[in-house]
Amino acid sequence: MSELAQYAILFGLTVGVLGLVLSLHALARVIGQSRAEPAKDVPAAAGSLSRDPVWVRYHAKYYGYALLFLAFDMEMAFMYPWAVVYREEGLVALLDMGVFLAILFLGLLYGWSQGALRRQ
Amino acid sequence: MSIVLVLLALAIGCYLVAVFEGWAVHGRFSLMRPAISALALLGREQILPRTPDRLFFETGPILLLVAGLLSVAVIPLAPGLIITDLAIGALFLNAALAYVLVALIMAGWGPNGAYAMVGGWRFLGQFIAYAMLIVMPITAVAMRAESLSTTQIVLSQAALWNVVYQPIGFVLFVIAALGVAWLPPIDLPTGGGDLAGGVEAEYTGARLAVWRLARLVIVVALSGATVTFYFGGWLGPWLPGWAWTALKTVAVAAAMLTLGRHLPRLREERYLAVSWKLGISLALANIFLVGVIALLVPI
Amino acid sequence: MGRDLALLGPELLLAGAAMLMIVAEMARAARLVLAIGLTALALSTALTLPMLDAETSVFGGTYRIDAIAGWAKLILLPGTALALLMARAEIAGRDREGSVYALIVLVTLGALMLSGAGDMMVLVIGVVLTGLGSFALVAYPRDDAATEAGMKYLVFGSVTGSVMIYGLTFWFGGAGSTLFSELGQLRGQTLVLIAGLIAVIAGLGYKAALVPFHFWAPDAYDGAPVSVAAYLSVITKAAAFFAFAQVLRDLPREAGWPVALALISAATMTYGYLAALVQTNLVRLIAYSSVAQSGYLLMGVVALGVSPIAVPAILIFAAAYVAMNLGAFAVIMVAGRSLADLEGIGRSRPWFGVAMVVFLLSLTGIPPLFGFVGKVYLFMAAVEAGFLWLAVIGILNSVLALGVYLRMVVPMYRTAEAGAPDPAGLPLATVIAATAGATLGLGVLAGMFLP
Amino acid sequence: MIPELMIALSVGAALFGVGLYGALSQTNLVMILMGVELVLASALVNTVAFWRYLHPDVTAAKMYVLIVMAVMALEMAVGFGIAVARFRARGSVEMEEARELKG
Amino acid sequence: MPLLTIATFLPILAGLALMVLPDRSARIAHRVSIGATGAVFLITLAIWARGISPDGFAQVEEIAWIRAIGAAYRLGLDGLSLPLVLLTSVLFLLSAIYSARIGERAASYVVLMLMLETAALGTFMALDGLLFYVFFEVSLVGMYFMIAGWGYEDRQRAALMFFLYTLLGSLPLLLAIIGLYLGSGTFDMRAWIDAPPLTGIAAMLALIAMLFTFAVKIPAFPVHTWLPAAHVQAPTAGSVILAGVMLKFGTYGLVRFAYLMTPEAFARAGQVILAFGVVSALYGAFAALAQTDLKKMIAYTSVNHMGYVVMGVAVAALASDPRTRTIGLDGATLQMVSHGLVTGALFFLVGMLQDRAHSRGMADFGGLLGRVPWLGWAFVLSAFASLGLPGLAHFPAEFQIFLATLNGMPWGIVAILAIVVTAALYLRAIAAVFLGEANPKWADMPDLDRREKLVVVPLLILTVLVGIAPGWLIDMIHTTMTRIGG
Repeated sequence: MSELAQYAILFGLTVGVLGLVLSLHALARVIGQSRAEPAKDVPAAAGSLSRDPVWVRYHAKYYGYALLFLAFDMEMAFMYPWAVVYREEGLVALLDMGVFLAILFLGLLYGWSQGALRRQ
Repeated sequence: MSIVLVLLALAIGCYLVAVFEGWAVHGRFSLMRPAISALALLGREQILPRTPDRLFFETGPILLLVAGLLSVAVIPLAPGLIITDLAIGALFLNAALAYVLVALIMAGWGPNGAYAMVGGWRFLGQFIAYAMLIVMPITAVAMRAESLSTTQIVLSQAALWNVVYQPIGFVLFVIAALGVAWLPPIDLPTGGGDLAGGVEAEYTGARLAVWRLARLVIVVALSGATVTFYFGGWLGPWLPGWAWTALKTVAVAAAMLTLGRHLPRLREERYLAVSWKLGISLALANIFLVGVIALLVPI
Repeated sequence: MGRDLALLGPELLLAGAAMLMIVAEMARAARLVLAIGLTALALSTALTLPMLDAETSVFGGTYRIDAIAGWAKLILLPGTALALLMARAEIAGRDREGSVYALIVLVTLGALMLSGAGDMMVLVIGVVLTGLGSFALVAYPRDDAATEAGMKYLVFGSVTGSVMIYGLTFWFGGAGSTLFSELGQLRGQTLVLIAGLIAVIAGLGYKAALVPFHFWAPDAYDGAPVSVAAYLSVITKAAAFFAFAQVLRDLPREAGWPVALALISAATMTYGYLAALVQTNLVRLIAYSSVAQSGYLLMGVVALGVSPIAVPAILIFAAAYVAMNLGAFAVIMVAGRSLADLEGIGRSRPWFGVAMVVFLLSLTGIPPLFGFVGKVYLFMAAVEAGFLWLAVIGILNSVLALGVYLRMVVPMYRTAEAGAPDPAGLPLATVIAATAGATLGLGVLAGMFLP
Repeated sequence: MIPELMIALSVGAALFGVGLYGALSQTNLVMILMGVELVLASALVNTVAFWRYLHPDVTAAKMYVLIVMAVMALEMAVGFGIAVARFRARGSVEMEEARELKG
Repeated sequence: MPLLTIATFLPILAGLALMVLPDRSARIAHRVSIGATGAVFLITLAIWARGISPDGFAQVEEIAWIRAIGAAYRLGLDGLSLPLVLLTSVLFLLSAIYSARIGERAASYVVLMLMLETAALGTFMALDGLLFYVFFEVSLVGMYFMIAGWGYEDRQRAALMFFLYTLLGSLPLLLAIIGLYLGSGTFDMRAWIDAPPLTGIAAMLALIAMLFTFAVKIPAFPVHTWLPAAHVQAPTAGSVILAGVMLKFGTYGLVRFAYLMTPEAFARAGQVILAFGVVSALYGAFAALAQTDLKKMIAYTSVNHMGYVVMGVAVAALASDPRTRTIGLDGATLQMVSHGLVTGALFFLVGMLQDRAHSRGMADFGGLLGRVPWLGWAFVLSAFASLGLPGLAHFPAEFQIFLATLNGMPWGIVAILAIVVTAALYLRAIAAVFLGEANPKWADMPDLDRREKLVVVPLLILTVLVGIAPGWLIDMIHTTMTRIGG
């Protein structure tokens, strides 16, 4: 199977999901009825109505991790190609990546020591 | 042909998992239960919360289902019995799973409800915690297989399953998988206890059905991935390959569903702290260890 | 492999030292961090010495070990050591002190990569490494001004950097290689050449604070700690010009890009001095004046490929610029950030006064100081490349320069109310002595060392 | 000229245009960084297109892509780091409100 | 022994030594200053004794410097530079003696003086274009700080004006030097002189650049306006150095660079240059006539006298007859020396007067000749020398210049009118200050003391010597000028 065909299948799968969902909705329309009643559509908030829209700034107390994550996640892009050829390259690859991982780990430790891994 | 078979297997798997989850949660083992629930859900009222972000609200569950299905697409049931045998299968799995986060954030944002919103943001924190633990153990697996193709990964475990070869990676992967599928004890995004369903809180009717289905697919996908990466996939004596995969997958799913029930729930920042401070250290050590072993013992 | 690593000795040593510094910083041992940094810089300089005459490259031509890279190290490494001392004088005892030192060393590592870049990838890495470190350094104090400076610096840097990355892809498309040595392939593909060149001018011109990419410079310098401003104004800027030299020397001189650069050069020096003339904040004044100095350095870039002394000109003036600008900033650290703070400093601190005069005259280009020698080389290179008009503009701008710098010299010898000045401390005195010595002595001696 | 290449380059140019416009027109630091990401993405599109259609045997292009991706991530990390510091110092990441330093 | 190098760098080394001395009191500083300048004076005498060579430069000292671009450390002498070197060492020695009274920041003052001496000697002896420019500019910085630090009431502005003017003026020279370098591939001035590297339009551009520079330095009309301001505000020794030595940079450069390195262009532009010379001479004289401030008046006579020098050089370039050319150049060079001696003496005397009276206005004085005869007669003698009285220093010089002008370019002789004006203005000044009714305010003004006599008398002796027996000086100059002019 060519690469393109494989991705076509995956795309088809996505479209299929859409179809499935639509048909489920249609089914629901058929077997069930919705009745419009006041206050039924209030979002769950322990019974009280929230005054403002909830789309406000949310204090993500884990942003220290998030910043580290951005860097770490991308570093992994370098690791996949390396992992695939690892056994061919042997010791050299181990040393290369050993240095890379050591630096990565050092970065983590540094962030830790500076209080990045903390609920801010 | 294989596509249909895999999808069929997936459907059965999902149903089994649903049955099993019902047993684990409610203590009642009933084969009919999930079907009845699904029908009931479809028959119930569909309520659209006031002033929602309609696009996000509707797309959330669909995207979740797509993400689950795409991750299933690269999991081999048996040699040749796979939807798409991509050369970068493991990486693709990773990419597909990343959309779980997007789906949850969308679903949390969409209904303009406080609980859903908090749930979505919690899941973001959870994502930051587990994402590296998905990526790093897979790297170690790929090192041994010299390929990112899931089929190759299974074949590389002919001599020894990865669960023995790299147990640290296995444990980390499972913990991360619990996070992806927000299974207990890491299920605060939809925390029944304090958020009244969190992200799920505003979904009703068909939307909730899709949502639940998607969640089941994700659980199956993760179990399948665990089996592929660590339990040698279809490898096994006597039985045909597909059966082994199915059996193992259901077993892993069952284990994942039961295990966490007995542990106290984990707040997302505890999860973050543990996975970054301990988890990533271990994951790096895992990669290094696997590297050394792969050089010393060429199996 | 082994050969490559041996040739990379200075860089590897510096990288290793940076890691060690980070480890020491985790233990909050700031003095140790500083000591490691200074030692590594000294050793790294020593390692560079035997490689000055090298004309080779490592990693398949992507990283050049040649005269530019060698001399660049000789300029940048000691300059960084002095900047470290200045930072010590300014932030000793503050929170996360060691992090600043480690960042400075890392940024210098990026600067070395820029000056040895033989490939687009190394160039990009160099730009990003210097950029990211610098943003963090500028925002280090975390107060209103510093974060504002950091934010502006970041926005400019990331936009120009990304534009450069985009533009470089065209060179790859046109030349079929990411190596700069293959840029000759672009001959005839004018559009591709121009597209990439504009991008490179944006990316490196931002680092070098060329008009019109200079807006960040005064704000960033003003908001940052003075020592960081001093560091950024010399090391990353000099590195940008070394990178210019590495990139453009193999580029076919067609489509009139030298003329375009010459126009930028003229605009930069004129604008820089004009803007400096009206400043009362010393840091901003020096910032604008260093914008103008970039214009002079660009004269050397304009002559690349035609005049054999273009590269020596860039190197010499960069060395001079590092010495005199660092020195001037060091005196500002002693005196204060406002022009009024200079009042009478020539009387109350005669030695620093003399040093400041030396720096400012050198910046103006008065012989026999180092800055003059550099400018002569630049003028010669420009004239030789056929840009007489640019040399004339450069010389005319020396008059504006004089106005700018005399605005600082004149109040220094006005009598101010007496008051015992605070002692300046050993690190700063060392920096000022070293830079003043270099500015005074190297102008005469530079010629003897050059090939 | 290869039509696919032209299409890909056009997509890249469009991304570049949108990104640059965004980066230059937005006043919120985070939005500016988004624009920068788009510009970088356009560089990725371009590189891959040139590699695929003009120079398929040049592996350096793939490396360039990886490096650009790393640049994207790191720039964001540092960018958000500074945004956070700014937010703490000032309570806003609007460029328009950054007027302390001038002259 | 490299006497030239020793002479050049001895002063600055003495200055540096003084800077690191633990005791930098005024006494020590002035001792160092007098010692160093005295030693330099002796060394220059030794250099003189070694003599010069009729064909090219003598006593050349050369060390490789910037090999890549052919710049080297080269010093040497000929009949044009040796008299100026001698003049420099004499004037600096006398200035050092005169300044021994200054107590305010004496050490810095002395260091600046010594730096200036190094710069001046270096400028006259440099045989390398780049080196010349370096010394040329260093003198500028030294003089700026001297005026700014030790001048009179409005010194900051005057210093700034001086600096701006002369720096702006000297930058074109740099371009010209670069042009000469690119034409020849070396910075060796001997090579430039032997084979002028530029021709045509390039040569003309270079010439214009050089002329601009030297015109500012000389100073010639209309770029002379910095001079009165700088002179009035400068400390006395500064004025002496400025007028006696630094103005000669301009005329020296005019001959050494413009005349010798771009000869064709110079000849083509000769009429214009001559015109500038004539106008400068006339303008200087008339402007001096309008002054009531003694120092300003003398400053303007400098413009006048230097105008004659320009005339001499221009005529030499225009004339076809080698004899006329030689006479013109001889006269111009001798005029430089004479002007240094005479104007030096005049500035010293005005400075002494100002020290006593704190005023320079002619109207403030009267009948001082009886009160302070030494000062008075010295001034009268110097003034007569300055107006060109036969038997005194300016006469042989101006005589030769006018002779050459008459032979070569007769219209230029109109400048002789300036001599009349000069005579008038000096007589007026003498009458106002030293003759007439004595102003009772100065009844107890002291006459020159021993130190002051020591400063003035040698200059007066030299003035007379050059006036009545200029042979020893003219021979030296002539040796070189016959070669150049012929």
